[in-house]
Amino acid sequence: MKIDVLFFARIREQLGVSRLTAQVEQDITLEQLQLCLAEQHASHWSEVLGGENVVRAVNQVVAENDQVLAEGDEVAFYPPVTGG
Amino acid sequence: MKIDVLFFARIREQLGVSRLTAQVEQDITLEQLQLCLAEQHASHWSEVLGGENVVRAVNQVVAENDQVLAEGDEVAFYPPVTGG
Amino acid sequence: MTAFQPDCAVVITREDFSQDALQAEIFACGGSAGALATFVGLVRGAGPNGVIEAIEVESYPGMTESSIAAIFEEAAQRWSLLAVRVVHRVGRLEAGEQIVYVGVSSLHRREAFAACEFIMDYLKTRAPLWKKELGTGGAWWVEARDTDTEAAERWGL
Amino acid sequence: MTAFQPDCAVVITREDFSQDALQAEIFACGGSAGALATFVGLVRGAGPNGVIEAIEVESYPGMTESSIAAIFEEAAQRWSLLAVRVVHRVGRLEAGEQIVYVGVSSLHRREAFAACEFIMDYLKTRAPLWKKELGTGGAWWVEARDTDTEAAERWGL
Repeated sequence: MKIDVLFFARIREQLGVSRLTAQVEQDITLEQLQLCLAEQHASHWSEVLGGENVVRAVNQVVAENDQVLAEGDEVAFYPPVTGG
Repeated sequence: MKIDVLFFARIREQLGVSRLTAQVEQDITLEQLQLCLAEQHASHWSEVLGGENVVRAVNQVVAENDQVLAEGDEVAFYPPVTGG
Repeated sequence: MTAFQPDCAVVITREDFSQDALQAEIFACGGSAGALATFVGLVRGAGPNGVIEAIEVESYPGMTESSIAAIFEEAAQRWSLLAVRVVHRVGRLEAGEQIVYVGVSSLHRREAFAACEFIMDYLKTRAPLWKKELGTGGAWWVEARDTDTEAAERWGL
Repeated sequence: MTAFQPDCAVVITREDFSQDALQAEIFACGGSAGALATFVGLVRGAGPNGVIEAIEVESYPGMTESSIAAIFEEAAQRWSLLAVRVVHRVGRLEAGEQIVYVGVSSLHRREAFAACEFIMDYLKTRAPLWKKELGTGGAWWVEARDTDTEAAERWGL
């Protein structure tokens, strides 16, 4: 299945990409998606995406590691926010 | 000695006067001034000026009963404030 | 407590005011303000006594200004502030009109919010200002509210 | 908790804003507002890393708006509010420029102050928005501040 993946701010800059489409197996979890992305790309992806304070959102709602993904889901990785 | 006396808001309306000059003895206290004013005027002055929540200010600073007055002092009587 | 004295001013006036103009004045005071908290109070069209057409606001010329200036000093002791502006209107004000403006700038928002609310609580309970409501059923002086007194007591006012 | 739903809106934009215009919009929402609490955040000209010439603000189009709309619902559960407006600018903003506006109207001031501060604490810690400071010494992403996290935790955010 296909998952839309978005990166923001520092993470976007560190990975050098703002958006990609990941081709993954059915019913993987958010944590498994993160491992897939790290495997498919350069070694620093693992460190950047697995960083302590990285926030993950699925379909624009903050999500946890064990959330199961579905075809067409939009997943975002972003650093702690600093708005206002 | 002469004391300037001011009344505001509900108290001004109840007494029907906004300002007067009181001729009183030297070194009287704020409480004594209040008794003098009540004696010199209609009977409801005692009730109005002695009301529970009446604020008194001497020279534009909130004052207590035992404050001693001096020639030319400005004394104000006013109800609880409702600004803002 | 604080070395820096904020730029403070109070105006008691019959005239209306503009937040944009007051904001420009506050930010012209210099410093490196990151935060501005403001409050505007309006004449409500209804109250416990029914429909309110307008209010009349009375002040104690001289003491109103000096007591508010004193509370600026107190606020500047408690928080690190850059600029403070208070405008309080007097005279007849129709329902929906602006009554009061409090604007406080500071480096960070917590100080600005706290000082703005502190000054409003002072204006409600200690500054010599009185409101009379003019309604369809007559005219009456507004009674001091217990919730305002409690709000002021939080600060030890 | 509250039967009345306040009129709420959030705008994420490159454009500047005016307090007077936003205030007019808030008071046009009806109800009998007596109180308006507002906050404006500005680009500071200096920070822990030295002189700041400008900032760049990044958002997550869609989620930024929807997450702020969700916090409006939360605020309306906690306090009785009449109208709420949030404007957050994105893109490059020079030192001294406005970044964010939060305006909350209500019958009485306590609700307006509390909800305004609550929404600001949310924007600082949970809404997907990021600031990059562009200084004479380079460019750096702003780090989340512990004091902001603590402020948000007061509300259970």
